[in-house]
Amino acid sequence: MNMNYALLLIAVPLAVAFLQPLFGMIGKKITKWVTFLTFAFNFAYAISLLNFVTANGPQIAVIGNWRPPFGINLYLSTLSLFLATIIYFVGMIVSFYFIGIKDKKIDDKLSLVMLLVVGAAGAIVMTGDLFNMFVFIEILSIGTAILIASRDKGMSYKGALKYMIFGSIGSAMLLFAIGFTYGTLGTLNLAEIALRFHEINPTLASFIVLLFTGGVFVEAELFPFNMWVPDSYEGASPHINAILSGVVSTAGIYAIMRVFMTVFGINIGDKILIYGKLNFNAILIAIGVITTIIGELSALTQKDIKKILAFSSMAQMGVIAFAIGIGNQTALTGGIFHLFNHAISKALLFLVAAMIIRNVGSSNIDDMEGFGRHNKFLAIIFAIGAFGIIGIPFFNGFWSKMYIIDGAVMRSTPWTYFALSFILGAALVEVFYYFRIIYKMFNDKKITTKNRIHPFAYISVILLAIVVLTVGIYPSLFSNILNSASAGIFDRVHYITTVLGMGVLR
Amino acid sequence: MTILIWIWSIILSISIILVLYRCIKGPSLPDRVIALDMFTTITTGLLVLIAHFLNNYILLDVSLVYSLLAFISVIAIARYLESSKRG
Amino acid sequence: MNSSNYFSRWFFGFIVLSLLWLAFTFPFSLAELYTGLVVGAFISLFTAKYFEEFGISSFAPSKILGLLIYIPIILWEIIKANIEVAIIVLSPSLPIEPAIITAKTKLKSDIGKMFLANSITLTPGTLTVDIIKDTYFIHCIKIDKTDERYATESIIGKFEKHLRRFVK
Amino acid sequence: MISSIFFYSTAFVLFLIGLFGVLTRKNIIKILVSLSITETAVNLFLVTVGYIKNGKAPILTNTIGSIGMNNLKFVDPLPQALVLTAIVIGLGTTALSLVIAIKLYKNYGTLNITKMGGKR
Amino acid sequence: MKKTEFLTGSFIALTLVVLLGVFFFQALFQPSYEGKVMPIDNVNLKDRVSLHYVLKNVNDASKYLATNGMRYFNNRSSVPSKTITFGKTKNLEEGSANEVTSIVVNYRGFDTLGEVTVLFISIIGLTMLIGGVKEKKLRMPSVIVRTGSKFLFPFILLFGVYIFIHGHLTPGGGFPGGAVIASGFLLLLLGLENFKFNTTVSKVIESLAGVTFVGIGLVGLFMKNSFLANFIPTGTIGFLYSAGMVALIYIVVGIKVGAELSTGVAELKEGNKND
Amino acid sequence: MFIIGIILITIGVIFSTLGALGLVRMPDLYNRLQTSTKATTLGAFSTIIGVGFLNPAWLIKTIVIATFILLTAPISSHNLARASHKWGIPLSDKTSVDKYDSKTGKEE
Amino acid sequence: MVILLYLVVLVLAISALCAIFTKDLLVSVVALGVNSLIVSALFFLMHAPDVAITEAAIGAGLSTAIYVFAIRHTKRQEEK
Repeated sequence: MNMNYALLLIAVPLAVAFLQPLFGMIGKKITKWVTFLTFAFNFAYAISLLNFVTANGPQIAVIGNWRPPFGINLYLSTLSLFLATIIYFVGMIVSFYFIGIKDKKIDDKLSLVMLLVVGAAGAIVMTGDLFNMFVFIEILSIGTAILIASRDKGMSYKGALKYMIFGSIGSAMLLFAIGFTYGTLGTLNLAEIALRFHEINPTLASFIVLLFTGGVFVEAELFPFNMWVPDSYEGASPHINAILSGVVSTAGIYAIMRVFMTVFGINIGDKILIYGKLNFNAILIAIGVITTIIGELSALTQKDIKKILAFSSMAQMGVIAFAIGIGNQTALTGGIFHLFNHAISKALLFLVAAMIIRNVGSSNIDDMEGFGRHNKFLAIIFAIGAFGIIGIPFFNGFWSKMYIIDGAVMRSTPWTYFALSFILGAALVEVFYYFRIIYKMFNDKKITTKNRIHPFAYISVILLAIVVLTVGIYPSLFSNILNSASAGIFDRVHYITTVLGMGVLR
Repeated sequence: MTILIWIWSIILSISIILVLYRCIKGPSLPDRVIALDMFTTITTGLLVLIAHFLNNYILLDVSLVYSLLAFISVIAIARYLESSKRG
Repeated sequence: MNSSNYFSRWFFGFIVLSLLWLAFTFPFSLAELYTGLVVGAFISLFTAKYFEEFGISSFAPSKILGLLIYIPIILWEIIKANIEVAIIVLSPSLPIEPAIITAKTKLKSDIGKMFLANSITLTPGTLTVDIIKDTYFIHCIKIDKTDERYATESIIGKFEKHLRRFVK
Repeated sequence: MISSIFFYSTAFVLFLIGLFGVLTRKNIIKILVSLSITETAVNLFLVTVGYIKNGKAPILTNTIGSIGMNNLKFVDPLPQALVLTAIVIGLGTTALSLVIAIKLYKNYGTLNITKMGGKR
Repeated sequence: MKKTEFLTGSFIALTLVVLLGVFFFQALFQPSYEGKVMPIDNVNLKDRVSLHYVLKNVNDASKYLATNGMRYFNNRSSVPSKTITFGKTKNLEEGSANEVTSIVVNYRGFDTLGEVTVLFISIIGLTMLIGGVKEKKLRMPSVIVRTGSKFLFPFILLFGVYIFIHGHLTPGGGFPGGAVIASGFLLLLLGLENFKFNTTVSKVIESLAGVTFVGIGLVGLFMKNSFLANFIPTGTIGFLYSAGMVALIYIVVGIKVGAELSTGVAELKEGNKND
Repeated sequence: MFIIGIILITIGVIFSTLGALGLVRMPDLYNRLQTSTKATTLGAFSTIIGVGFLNPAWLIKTIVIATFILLTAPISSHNLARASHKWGIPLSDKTSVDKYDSKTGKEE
Repeated sequence: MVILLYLVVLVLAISALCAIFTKDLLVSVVALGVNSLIVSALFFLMHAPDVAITEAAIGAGLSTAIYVFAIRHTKRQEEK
């Protein structure tokens, strides 16, 4: 199998996106179908590559016949392809849902932007070059802002503007980090940086880490840079929110994992000192805990279902950051697993919420009282998604959270237990507010519904629900993929030798 | 030659300071726009001069861009001004 | 307005743009010439409609000669007027008597009016504020008489007779 | 020629001015102007990373003649390539943000972010 | 009340900014431990990967890296290289005289594809969101501006084409060239009172140019087994017809960027009542 | 050639500064436009041509640049003057006649 | 030359401050234009002609025009 053909995963969405205006002249419906088919192709191709990579170990794809570290390369490991598969899957489902909703004039452009956002997220999880990652992060953030603003309401523009401002500051900081890295090491290739990052003066190194933080935390919805989350999620259409939480934050978390753990090498073994005092694991744990607490508590006070789900999504990101901060393999496996669960369940929840909002005509949960009596099916599917996120036993979230707790206990320092207690407390809050929504839905009350729902929407939701249930019942379905993915994060030597060639470390 | 460079740069510095003064103080907006226009013209000359000192022929392309394009921003602002009310 | 047909204008654009291309890529080589011809023909195809008033007849020797004569005249006027303004600026009392006056031109075409206005604007001391039909509104920094005929003679006259050799 | 400390300092000062503007201004367009300044500062910083005293512009010409391992006269071209990308990205961001600002003004009748309350 | 709030806000922002500034300068100038720091005034190309871009010996360097391993990173300059002479050296691995262009288009061409996409997506977003904004008519331009913009437009267009065709020899390239072309259209938009920019045509041009770019990449993938690989002979350095696919890509990029930016500017000026 | 070039550059630099001085000293906007932009145009023009004389191989390109400056500078300053007048920037007290003011009303 | 360089940087800082602190948005845009222009000249001095040409065409030309159009669609003065 020639790995260079993996470039098609990125090139095909781009080419189709460039052609999309021409398709749009023929008909709006065609653009939606083209988007869906592209994602389906990418999904199938990514799965076949994933099988190959899981069997044969990580591979690289070179661009322009320039070998790394001189040219840009793609790094195709189990983790990247697994996340890419998730991303394409969510994109596929959302674009399928998108076919079903009523046509608007801007739909051809919207499906184009969707294509580019998902394509760029796929590129972020595969690329092996720092600046290339920056470029694709920019595509991602601009596209996301357009998607948020596309609902054409005052709120949505406000959310988009906030996102743009945070994104711009983040990208400026990212560029500073790139400048410092290149200035000292003279390279932009992630593997070479990983090989030689210890040569940098610690003060400067910690500063680079700080600046990098600013760049990727915006996408990953983590604490100091997540002020945009409530406004943007409230402003955007709910099916766009599915992309936001399923695709964008996945890409952001991947960037944190790959760059912080593999490239900068911040784990228990060799910690980087920030001005001689702090260690970055503790900071990541603290950020995770703060994000989770803020997210869950704010979700508790909200009435708007989109905002509740938004804050919940932020909280899950906090949990994943906590898992990364713990830093052993069990916790990291749990983190990746939780990322998967979150992407699928949140996409499910947002899509169902979209259908409910469309049916009820309001996004306030008080207006949804009695919806479950009216449309039992949708309410049950919503409950499945909610159980998946909360981690009720025998749903998918349960297993990933168990992994994370297991990892935290294995670390067994008082500081970790302290943090863990907060995470668990926050999880209880989560249980409370999700059950409140479900309870309200099944309340006895007459309700009038407005719009019919397209069968495509049902199909996409059912597909997601099936995935949630399957993973809940057979959690070992992905276990070898997850294990090799988290092992890949830790194995810096393997990463470096794969990219730069076997003889490098001699 | 070195003395000449010094003299030229001192004289140009004076002119830049004067333009900057008008740019900061300028009672009305058009005054500042004049300052912008003047900055572009002075810079065009300056860039050609620097290209000479760096002894690089192809650097002239940059000043060509300046001479052709810099006035467009001035025209944009002027067209804005002439079709809007003051205040 | 359309004094010449499309082909003639295209040809004018083709020649002028190709020559300009050679000036851009100064050290002459055959490759540049070929590229220049292709690019010039191509761009001129799209922009020929903006070359009003021009055409093959613009290459008549008398017109080119007119242009060549005009250039040193305008340069000399610019220098002369610049020195006058320099004296005004440097004198401590700032002896100015500004006024906006009118003047009339005999030039018919837009391009001629533009060249005339640009010449007036380029010579310091005078600045074209607006043109309405054939009336020029000129801001002068120092003027003795605000009479229209005087202005027409003293400001416009010196450029107009040379300009008429190559534009209408 | 001049030392690169000078350029580093300029870039940082410019960046800090821009950041200050982003943090304190209330008007959207003012914030966007500040962001543009920040971007400019970052570009300046990146170019400085590749700046070499007494270097030459990284273009091979007649006057430079030839280049080899022993006569490396060029400044570092790679940061300049990065800056090219960054400038274009900045333009795209600016254009999009301005359209969003226009639409916000149409919706709320103001450009002041603190006054944009309520759902519309 | 309002004033104190503003003052505290400014004060906090100022403190934050100053703190960040202190961090900057500490990271740059006062390293407290051993290790590599940012080079100030002693930048050496031999420490950086761009050495091979300048000397155009990347293929040699990859071979050297594969056989010598870690020794390469300790001494990059031990890779064999030859002297490149303007107008004489032939058939290099990459043939453009402008090193920045060679990096932007060839060595890191994938970035450029992403960059083009950024511009594309933001202009698409612009045209999408501008719907509902009415045009505010400008006043009639004077004869001078009208005639002047008509007169200068062809020259600006020619200059834009010159910049992107000569991207591999002189400064500039697809992006500035496209911007210059867009400036020409901007001049027409400002100077002519009834100039209508045809967005449909520009959209088609832009789409086709974008697909051509990806198509060039795919041709590389199928012919040379790698995306965006150069499949055209590179010629003699310094000549117009040299540098392989660099000129091709820059022409495509120039046309695409020109069409895109002109669309963006036209839409921003005129608004779009219909959508 | 060399001497001519140096003389031209010196003239150009001096005229640039004079233009800037005019920008500061003049009482109202129109007079500032008068002295500043045009004097600077001559300054830039002769600087550029002067450089062309210093390196004779550059002469053609410098002439192209200078021509473009001569073509573009008056258009922008004319438009600026017209815009300021329509916008209502007052003329200075020393102005004796303003014939444009009465006409502008009729045009609309 | 060195004097000129210091001065250029002074102009840079002052125009940036002016862009941020003025009340009139168009003045702010003009100051941004000056800033772009001067930065472009600085790039030129730092032997980066490609960057300078791009910044001149994009930053000083198109960017200003885009801002002006946006202000035309909104409001010119910054309100209290």
